[in-house]
Amino acid sequence: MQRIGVFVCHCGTNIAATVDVKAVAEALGHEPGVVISQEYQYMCSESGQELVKNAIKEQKLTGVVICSCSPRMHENTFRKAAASAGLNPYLVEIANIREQCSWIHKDIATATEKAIILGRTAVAKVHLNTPLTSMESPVVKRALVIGGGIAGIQTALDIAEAGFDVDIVEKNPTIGGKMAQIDKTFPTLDCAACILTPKMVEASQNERITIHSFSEVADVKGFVGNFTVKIKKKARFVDETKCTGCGLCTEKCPMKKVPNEFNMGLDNRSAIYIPFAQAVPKVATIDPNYCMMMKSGKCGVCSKVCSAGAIDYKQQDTFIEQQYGAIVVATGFNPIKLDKYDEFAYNQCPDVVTSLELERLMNAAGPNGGTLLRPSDKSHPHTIVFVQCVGSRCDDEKGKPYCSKICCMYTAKHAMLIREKYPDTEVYVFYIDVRTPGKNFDEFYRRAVEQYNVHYIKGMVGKVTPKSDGKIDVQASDLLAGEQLHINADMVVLAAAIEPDKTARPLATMLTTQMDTNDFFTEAHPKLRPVESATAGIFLSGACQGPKDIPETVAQASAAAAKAIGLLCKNSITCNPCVAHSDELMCNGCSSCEKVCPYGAITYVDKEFRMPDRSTKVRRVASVNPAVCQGCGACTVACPSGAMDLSGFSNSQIMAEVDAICK
Amino acid sequence: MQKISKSRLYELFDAVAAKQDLYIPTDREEGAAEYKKYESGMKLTKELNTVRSAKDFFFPQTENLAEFRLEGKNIEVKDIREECDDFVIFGVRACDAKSFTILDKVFLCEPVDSFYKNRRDHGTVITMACTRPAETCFCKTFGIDPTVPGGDVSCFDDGENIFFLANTEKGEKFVESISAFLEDGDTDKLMEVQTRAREIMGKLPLANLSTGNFGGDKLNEYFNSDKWAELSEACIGCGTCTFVCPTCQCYDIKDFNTGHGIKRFRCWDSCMYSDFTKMAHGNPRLTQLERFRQRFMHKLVYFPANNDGEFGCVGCGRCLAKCPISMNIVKVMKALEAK
Amino acid sequence: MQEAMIKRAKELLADGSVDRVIGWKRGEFAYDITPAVFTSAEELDRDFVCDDFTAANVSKYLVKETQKEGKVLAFLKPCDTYSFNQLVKEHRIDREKVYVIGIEGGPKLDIEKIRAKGITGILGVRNEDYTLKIETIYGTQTMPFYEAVLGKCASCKSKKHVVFDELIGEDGDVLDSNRFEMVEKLENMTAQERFDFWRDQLSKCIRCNACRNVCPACTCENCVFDNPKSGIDNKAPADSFEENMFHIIRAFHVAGRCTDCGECSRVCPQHIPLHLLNRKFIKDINELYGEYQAGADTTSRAPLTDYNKDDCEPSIVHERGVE
Amino acid sequence: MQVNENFEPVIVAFCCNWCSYAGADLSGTNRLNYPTNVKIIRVPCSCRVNPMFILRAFQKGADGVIICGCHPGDCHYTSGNYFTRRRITLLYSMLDFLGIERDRTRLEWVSAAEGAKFAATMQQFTEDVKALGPNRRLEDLRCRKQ
Repeated sequence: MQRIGVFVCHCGTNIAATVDVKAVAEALGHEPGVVISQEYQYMCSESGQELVKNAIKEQKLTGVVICSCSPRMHENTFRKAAASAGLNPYLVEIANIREQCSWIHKDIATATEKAIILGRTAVAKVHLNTPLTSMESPVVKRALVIGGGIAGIQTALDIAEAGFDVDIVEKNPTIGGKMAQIDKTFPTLDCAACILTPKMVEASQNERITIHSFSEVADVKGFVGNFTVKIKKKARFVDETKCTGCGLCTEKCPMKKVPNEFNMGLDNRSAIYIPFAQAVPKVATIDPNYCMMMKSGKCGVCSKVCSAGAIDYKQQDTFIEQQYGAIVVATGFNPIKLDKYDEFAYNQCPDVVTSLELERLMNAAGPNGGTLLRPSDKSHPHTIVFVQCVGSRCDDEKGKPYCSKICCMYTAKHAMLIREKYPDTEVYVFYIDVRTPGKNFDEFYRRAVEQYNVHYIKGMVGKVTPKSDGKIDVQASDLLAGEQLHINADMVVLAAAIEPDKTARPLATMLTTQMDTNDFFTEAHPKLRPVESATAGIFLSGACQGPKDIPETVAQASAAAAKAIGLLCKNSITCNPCVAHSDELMCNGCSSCEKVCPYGAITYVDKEFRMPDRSTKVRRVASVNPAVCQGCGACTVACPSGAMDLSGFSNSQIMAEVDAICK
Repeated sequence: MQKISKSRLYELFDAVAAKQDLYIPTDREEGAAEYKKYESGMKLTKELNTVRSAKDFFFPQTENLAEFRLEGKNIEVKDIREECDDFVIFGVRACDAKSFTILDKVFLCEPVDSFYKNRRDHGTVITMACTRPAETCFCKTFGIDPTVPGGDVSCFDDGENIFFLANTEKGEKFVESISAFLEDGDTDKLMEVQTRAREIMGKLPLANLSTGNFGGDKLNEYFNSDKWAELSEACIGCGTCTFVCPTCQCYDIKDFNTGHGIKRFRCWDSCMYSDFTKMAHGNPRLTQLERFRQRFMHKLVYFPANNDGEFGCVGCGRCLAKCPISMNIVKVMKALEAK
Repeated sequence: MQEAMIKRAKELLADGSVDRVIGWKRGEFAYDITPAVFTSAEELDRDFVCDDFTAANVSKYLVKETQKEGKVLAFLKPCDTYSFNQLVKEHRIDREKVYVIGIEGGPKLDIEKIRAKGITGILGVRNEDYTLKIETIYGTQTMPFYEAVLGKCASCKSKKHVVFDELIGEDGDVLDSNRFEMVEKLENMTAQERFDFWRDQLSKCIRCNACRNVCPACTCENCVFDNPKSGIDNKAPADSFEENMFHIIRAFHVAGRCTDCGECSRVCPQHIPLHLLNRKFIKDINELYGEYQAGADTTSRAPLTDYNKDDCEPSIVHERGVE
Repeated sequence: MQVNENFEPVIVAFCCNWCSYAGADLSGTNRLNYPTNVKIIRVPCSCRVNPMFILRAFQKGADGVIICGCHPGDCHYTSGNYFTRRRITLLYSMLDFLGIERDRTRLEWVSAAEGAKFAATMQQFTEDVKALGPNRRLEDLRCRKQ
């Protein structure tokens, strides 16, 4: 038999002025199971809590109903009080008679009547409450960072700094990501390599950081605090442990006509290569698609010149499996492919380049050693046209609906750098809007316009046509002047939209995290939890979550690290006990619940059941991982048999509340 | 015998309905008849029988038994029993009329079911002789002559007239009450109709079905028959057979919380259901085979064992027509007999 | 076709490809067939039937059958294959344990429609060039074949087998059916008319559970209406509300899973057009969330376990149709 | 239709814990009045609302049922309210198909910041239900108050 205590709070006059608290306590005292019903000035005060605790002990209460302010305010207070008096904290229910009663009603009679109904509803619910215990789940003190760009490096460094082991998985032969390809950064115009490469070195030298370069995540199992990840180390045909990075092999390799990815294919590299001088790890990699030894078995030069004996043409992909407590996704971005943009003649004319290609063209380590020359004839360009929003803010199928965010600023940077170095070069920028929110951003842009006389023209470029004399005709409209323009350009630079890396979507599936329609990872809450995914233990760093510039990326990387550290600091995680659970005897194993679970908390097991007639039957049944379940209840409605229920908000509890209200 | 011309029948109905509730079988839709409270203009069905049996009049699908209220620690019980008004059912077939005597054995033996008795006392059953039996009819198997139906009053149709014959005191009272409409009539044509109907009865596909191999003493012979597995294999465990059956009489008692009190009611239950007679320890019949066997053993063995050889079936054929998978007592009897 | 089926079943039994055959068994009369499992050539020869009355969808039996040892041969009509696929999708049937032979579908006949013509004492039914010759105790009667066709066959959605290991006869196409006509008609009525229509229909319900128990989508280990823990269990509609409740919740539970096989309405002893409730959901799903045919495949996401960020709001109910 | 001036409808509001329940609290904090007819049941997410609960409310004497959740895209559990939207749209459409008055059921997205919207929504919903009169088409007669 239930022994329920009801405690009605006056909240000074906040409640008592419009609700006859004595009448409420009196009326609720007659509800079935209620053995004590009291009112008090301030229930949340020390002495109010004392009242509750004493009643729990003296009356041997099995349930407590507090009629007071919103549970959002003091539910925890009263739960703790109950716990300290020896009552399971989940046997406490709050009737919200302040925010949802006394504060919104003026008439004492009707407000009192409503307060009684709300109290009665809480009593009806508490009758069905069950003691709930929070589960503890241990945390593996190691983090995985997926992606070794600036975001991944920063996150890894911060986590290592806090004293935790961290692994970076990078799909390319070196870490560094997009930032390594960038020449200068806005708005300070300092050299990207100068600030990035020390961090790369720091990461490689930090004894808590393990870098798995040329590797991919192959499989993810488990849940927050205890993920098991399978990492595929792709064969690079060079023994990482032996290679000294001397580079002799790359010099001697006879196959030198391989498009160089690092320079955006603007020059060539050898079949065995180190992406760039500051690569980390500085280890050579053989490209099996071009290596003559691999293709025809005739060569073997690299093997001959390697004094370390690191070359291994027979190397295979290997897999390692590792446990992690937290996973940070930092898969970054890529400029979109411009194959569909025939109007800009990107595929037709080598002097129409993307901004990232321009970065390489201007970089001292780039194909031209830092002198800006036209890719077609290596001549000095006198007129350069920049086209903004190529594929960004697009309604059509070709482009992306969002703003890529970084293009306005890097274009101002490019324009400024060109005007600085080549004052005889005229620079035109065609834009829809110039967006410069950010510290010193607008000043930076204005410098480009005012100090460097870059021609900013609001308008769209309609058509880019390569001409027979090697020049490029840029046909555009000037919206402010209201006229059509033809610019005789030497080069055209397209600010291509950026998109998440292609590896992001299969990864999201493995991680059971969510993505938006553009394949950016979705944060758990756009304002309050911007660096966490909705899946516990998975954090988001950098542009994989949305377009970002370097300062924002680094900030988010550190924030994601902080969140991961917060998790790794714990020895175990206390789970919310109000989670779903499946009654295996009723479960059909139909998978409906699994499909609506946003957290991947539901798995299926084949289980043997002893039937009432003593036969046995193996059935597929759902099993909820309470450490992963967040308690939304989506599964409970998806389940046709009612096998799935939610602790703390069970079907019977909610129906009891409905009954009590409608009575 | 006293008769009324069919052309005046509805006049008679109007007069009867003016005094008490009269129920007649009428078409709900093409091919489906049901008993409905008579109102002027309503027509008798041409169907042989109603989809639901006539047992509903005495043993309705749900029925409130009591009400009580909880107030603190007090329970206040309210007796809701009250005398029902007199009513008349017209057009009951011989099989359904026979089913009442079977239900009587269950509900009127000690302790008497006062709810059933109340309705039985106040209801007058007027039967109608069959002239056009269906292929699913096998009442003859259970010793019923559908051309001479039972009930308080038996009616016979010779094509032009309806003849009334009182069988009970209640019946006599009823015939008396409508005497103004009746006149003496010549039964020659009626005899002809009856003879023809009996001839057809003899030619029905199930005419030779017999209960000879069944009865109260056959428990050991059939209970462990390996036929049950095959027979029950396709049974989907619904309650169609039970609920259209005029003799099935099992019910469950439940409480319903209205929010301002508890209503205790009974409702039909089916031994085909997995939660039938579910008790604290579970269900005594765990498999559909056991549940299926229960229903037919009850009708063919257990019921006669406890009721002087009376079988729990009247051969109305409703289950033959309505079972979703066409499994029925006839197939069961034939299979068990085949050995 | 029946002969070909028996022949093939015997072959597969004989060479050990299958251990059992699920099909239909002849009854006492011309029309009262029963789904049955056959294990021998003798049984097949004696009892196996496939004719104008073998409308019963046997796919649900395979839930039980595939929990047993060995392999089952199932003869599935086009509509049955949808149910079968849906059950495979929901992990209720072990596909590996079934050998599916697709057979030609209906139209199958409804004995109740023959009876409704006043034809009784039925001894035999023959289809002679789409005229039914019905042998009765009271002489031979005739009626047009199409007037006796089952409701579910009259609005057939597909002659295509969505799954099979082998076919006897030809495979057909998905049909452009008129199956939503009645739903539309109801949608165009006033709310009062709709209410009256359904009250009239659902008040006939005797809660025999035939619709639920025959439904291939209703394979719950324990139905909420049988489970006292669910809080909504009941055995009989004690009030008109409970009639509504049962049928609304049942339709909701099978929404997005119902293949529109029509068995619910076929077996209803009271002729309640229950399929209209399921079709309403199907029609709404098609119109609001894109065409979806449950059972057409085993991989697609069901409409109720899926969403689109720009799905319509429930207020669309106010915006369309008739109040 | 019978119009009873004294008719006070019973209205059950299911509010998700994170947005709408907080929105209801906010309308209290801002002292925004809405009728006492509305009684709130707190659920973790609008997707916890089972159609059974809605029917149960009507059975036991509710005259209107409203579900409130986070705006689409803002669900605390990221996708819960998207499922709610489909389920509830279909359920309401089915109730409409059965001839149940459309204005007895509603779904509104109310954020934690929309105290005023919460109060206005409840005000309007109560008026709409009042105009419809007592629930007769989806009630359980046994539960009708004498």
